[in-house]
Amino acid sequence: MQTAVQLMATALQIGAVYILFSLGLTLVFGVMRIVNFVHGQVFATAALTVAYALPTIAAAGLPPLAAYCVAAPVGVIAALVLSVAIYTFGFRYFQRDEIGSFILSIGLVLVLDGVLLKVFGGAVHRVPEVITGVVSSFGATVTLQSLVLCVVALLLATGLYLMLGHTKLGKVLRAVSIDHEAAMMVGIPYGKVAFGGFLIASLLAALAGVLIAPMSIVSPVIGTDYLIKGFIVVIIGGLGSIPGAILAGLFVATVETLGAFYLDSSYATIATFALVIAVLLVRPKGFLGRG
Amino acid sequence: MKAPTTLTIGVVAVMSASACAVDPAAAQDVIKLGLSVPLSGSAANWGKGSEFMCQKAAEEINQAGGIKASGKTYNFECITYDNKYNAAEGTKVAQTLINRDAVKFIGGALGTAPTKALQAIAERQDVLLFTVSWGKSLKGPEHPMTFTQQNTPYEILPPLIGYVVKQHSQAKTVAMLNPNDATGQETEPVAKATYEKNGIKVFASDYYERGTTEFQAIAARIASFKPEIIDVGSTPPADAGAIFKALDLMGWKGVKVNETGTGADTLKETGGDAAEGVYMGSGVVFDGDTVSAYQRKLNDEARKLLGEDLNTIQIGFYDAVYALKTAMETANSVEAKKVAETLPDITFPTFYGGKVGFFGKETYGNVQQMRLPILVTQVQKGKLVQVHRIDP
Amino acid sequence: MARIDANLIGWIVLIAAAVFAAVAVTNPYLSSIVILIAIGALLGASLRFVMLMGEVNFALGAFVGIGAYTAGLLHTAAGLNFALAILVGASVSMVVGTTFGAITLRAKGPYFMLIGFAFTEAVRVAYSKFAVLGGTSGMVGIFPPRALDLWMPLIVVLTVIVFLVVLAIAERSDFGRILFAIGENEPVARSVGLNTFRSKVAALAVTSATAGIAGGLHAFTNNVISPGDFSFLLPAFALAYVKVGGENHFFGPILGAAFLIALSHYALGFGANESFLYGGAIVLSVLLMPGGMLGLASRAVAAVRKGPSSHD
Amino acid sequence: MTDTAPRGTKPGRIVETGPGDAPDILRIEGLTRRFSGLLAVNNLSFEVRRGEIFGLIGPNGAGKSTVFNLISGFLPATEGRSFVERREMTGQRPLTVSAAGLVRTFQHGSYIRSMTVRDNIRLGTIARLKSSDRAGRVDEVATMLGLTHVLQEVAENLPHGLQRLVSIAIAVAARPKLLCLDEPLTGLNETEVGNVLEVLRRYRGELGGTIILVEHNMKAVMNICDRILVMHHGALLATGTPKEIATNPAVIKAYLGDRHAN
Repeated sequence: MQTAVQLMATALQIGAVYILFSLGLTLVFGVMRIVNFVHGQVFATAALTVAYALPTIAAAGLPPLAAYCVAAPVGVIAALVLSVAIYTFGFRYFQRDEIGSFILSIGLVLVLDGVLLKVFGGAVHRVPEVITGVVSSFGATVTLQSLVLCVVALLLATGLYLMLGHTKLGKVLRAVSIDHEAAMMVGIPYGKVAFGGFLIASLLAALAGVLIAPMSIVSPVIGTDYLIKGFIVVIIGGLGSIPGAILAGLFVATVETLGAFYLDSSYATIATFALVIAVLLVRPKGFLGRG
Repeated sequence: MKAPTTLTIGVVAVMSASACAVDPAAAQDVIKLGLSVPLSGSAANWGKGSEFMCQKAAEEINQAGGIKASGKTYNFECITYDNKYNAAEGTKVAQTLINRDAVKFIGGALGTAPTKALQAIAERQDVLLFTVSWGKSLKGPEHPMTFTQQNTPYEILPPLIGYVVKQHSQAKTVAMLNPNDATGQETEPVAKATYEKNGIKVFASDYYERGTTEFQAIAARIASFKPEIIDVGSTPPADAGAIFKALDLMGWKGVKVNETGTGADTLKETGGDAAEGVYMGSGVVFDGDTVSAYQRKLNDEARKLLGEDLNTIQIGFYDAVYALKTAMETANSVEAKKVAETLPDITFPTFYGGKVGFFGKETYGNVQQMRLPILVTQVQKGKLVQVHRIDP
Repeated sequence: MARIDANLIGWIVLIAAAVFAAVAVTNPYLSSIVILIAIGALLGASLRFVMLMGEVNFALGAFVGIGAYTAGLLHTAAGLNFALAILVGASVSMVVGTTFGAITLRAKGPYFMLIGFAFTEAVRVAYSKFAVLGGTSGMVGIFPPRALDLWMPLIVVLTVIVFLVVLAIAERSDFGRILFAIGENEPVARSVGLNTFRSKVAALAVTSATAGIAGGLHAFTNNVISPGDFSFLLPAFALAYVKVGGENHFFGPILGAAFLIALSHYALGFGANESFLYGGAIVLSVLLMPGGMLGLASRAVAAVRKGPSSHD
Repeated sequence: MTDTAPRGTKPGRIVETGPGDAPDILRIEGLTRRFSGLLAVNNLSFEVRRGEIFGLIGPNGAGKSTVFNLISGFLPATEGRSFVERREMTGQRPLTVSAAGLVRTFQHGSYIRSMTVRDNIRLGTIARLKSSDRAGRVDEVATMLGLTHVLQEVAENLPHGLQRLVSIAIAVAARPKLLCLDEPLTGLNETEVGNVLEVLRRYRGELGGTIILVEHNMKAVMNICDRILVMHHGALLATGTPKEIATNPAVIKAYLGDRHAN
């Protein structure tokens, strides 16, 4: 029982981050048909900025939480600046070009890996615990911090879901991702919408970054790790599908957690990859992918 | 019309490469020390620190009048390339160092795969090779030009585990975890054997992928065996900290060991209070009376550069330079083969203080291992404290 | 007609240059570069071959690795002679590639790319789980017969040229036409009774074989291989060769490989970050010269001639 | 390297298609296709006789292209059966249908833009002819369609009219028993239209080929077709000779106000 609850808690916690991360990937693909490998670097930029800024700010005498509240926006802004640059100088010219945009993003990933290493150094950065204390129930214990992460992540996910469902922007985004030509015919300014979608996606990555920073091991390579996981999630969920990303996020997290618990965890890694191929055998477009 | 373009550009490209193949800086009185270390990726900091330490030692020696051998005076120069921790890049670096820069002495190679790639070329061309890599297969009579500049599990683990077991005589069971990389795969069997030799029951021995950032499930698994000792082997300190923290959360209390743990800082950063009491085999204490003011000064410079304390890996690069100097002057020659023949018999001043030599006949069948002091350290009240030291 | 001639000249020049480089260059460092360029060219050409049908095959890394590890294992464990080892390695890679294609080519575009990406990474982790493959620290002692040491550059270059010719012939054959048609307008190909799915799988079979050859050559020229050699960076770099050289022409990846590999060695001298270099090359070429170097070249030539570009 | 034989599909069985058995090359029985509720094709039945040019017309959205997709196997029918030369093709893939002799073109750019005309036409021969005969067939088709002078040109550099001929040439090269052309005249000027019609006549005349023609250009259809089927809202509205159709009140009604009705 205790282990079961513990594992559930763990899966939920990992899943929360995967969901946040993958939502961005899937949104950008839905709207712009872009396979965005740079997502991981945007995420890493946010996390690294926080990890870098927070200790400095805290040194000024602020309590961790306050310092975090200052550092987090800085991280988000840094990430957004980066993604705006990426959009205006790159992806803008590669909308709906699945191969071209993919190639461009691979190039950008290689470049940014070098840049992040130069800027932040290779050392592991660690954000001091922002929220202290633990929560125990059913004999399972999680840090208050990771609980907050889960809650925020799930709130953001539902928020985005509702936004897409009910706001004007959301409807427009959906329209574009279903049939952009039709959307343009009825006078939706595609370019603006695409940019909006890209920004929202980057914002999600940035938020995931600043949320994960206090409880993970932040180094310039963190992006790649989450990127691979994130793509596994969106493939399984179906590129462009929001509910797909959410379900698959939890699914992959569960598989990983159970794998790590019942198997040697390095096999769990292989297992997740095998899972992708298996899923695509059954559903070449993922579980909730649009035909 | 495209074809000639192909040729011209192709030729131009190859030429540009050859242009830098001929190195004008190859003055006779400079001895180049080649370094093959990761300067990118997750191990970049180890590489940067190693380069720093090689240069430090070289500077000291050059300022102290250089190396006097065969009637000449030589200076050391460290040349570093990024081996990206894999064999393919390791080969590129090896080719560049040995066949382009005409390096005869490798001041240090970091990462088992690239080291093996380098060794394949170095041994064939009689280039002397120092490495911090642990692979037992790297040593032995068939590799007469290779020397290890750092303690490996074969040196560290028996005293470390012996000490831990003595301190906690009630502990009779252990669960082990190692990263699924070269160091992990080298450490695990040795540690397992040593524990069993000490009458400890090994419940489980797992591997995890480097780059993992979420350790709760892994911790839950090892905790589920309810061992009295948990040994995270060659897990990097940052990961180790996260694991101990998760274990602490699950209410596991017991003896914590991080065999190749190098410093308290990173461990504390990810582990918080859970880092308390962890035993380490590769830690170096830079406060307290065990170190000289000079060592502290070096470490402070390193901290500015790397954001963390020096560790035994990087210190190995410092010691290798002094070992080479001594051997060259003793052999009164700068010819790699002669120097390699002399190395086993010399003693040289080590960073850890005092003079040390080489050994390893019984373990490796050949004298190729620096006989360095073994430091058993423990995190006490958030500080790394040296609890046991065995000097050669 | 002019195009045919240009191609013929191209091949003659290419072969002459390659053989010259392999024979005349005696400095082991330079010949190691020649070897890397040759292997890189084969990788680029293999990646481009699948791009003919509009797919980017990121499983390339896995195929190269399987070729390399099979060859290495057969040589070190079973003592198989190196030519045979490489050929068997390529066959194994081909079998895996065909199976992989038959399974995954139901998916298209981004899905296919990402599956390939996942496959390459999964296989990379898998090597490290087998002690017989040397685990993470890599497999050592994959040496060609000492007698051949001096001849390796020539052997590699000639082998590569043979398989480049194979790829070129395949591309100019009806098979190549089908792939091209699939890439541009698959329904038309299907409407005239072509089994496009089978052609796609065949294309993957061909490239996994050539990739396997490249892997075997890599193993026997590096003498040591490690899982890290075959990460997703390998297809990413191959992609750089294709884009920088120019994907619209067979010689593109070859030129790209020569240029980038030489450049990266030059840069290594200044301790430059290689992935930064390759990344920058990809970004610049996709943004500024979509046709790659050959694209630029042929446009320049066309401008000079004031005639239509011979660039197909 | 390429596959000339259809894969994984057994040749459809021969069936006697009822009394008054006409020498029909294509026979459709109760063909129906629903798209999520919407009836695109509704219980359509007709047959096409060997050697005729059969017009399939109707206002936009009448379901003409859907019919093509159904009979050529690009789209599975919800209900109904189809036979090519009395071989059942119901539920077969394009591979099998085209092997049975039905080859169709597509409304927009039914050719490979960046390939030469020669390579385009050759594409059509690959599945049906052994490699030694392909080159010959290419020249044959090129001559018949008057494309010989542009064989070396890259398709996308050609004028509209020639591009349409290339689309047709690809299909013709495959030696079809039944050639299904989807709006081959749209966007062509008078001379080009005349040119294409000329080619179609010759194709039917010299090779006794059979053609189904989906077309909006009424003038052309009336002038070249032997029989015409009019679709409206997915269902059969009328069928008969051009004369009969032209005077059919239902047809006129259906076309009233439709901008293509002239």
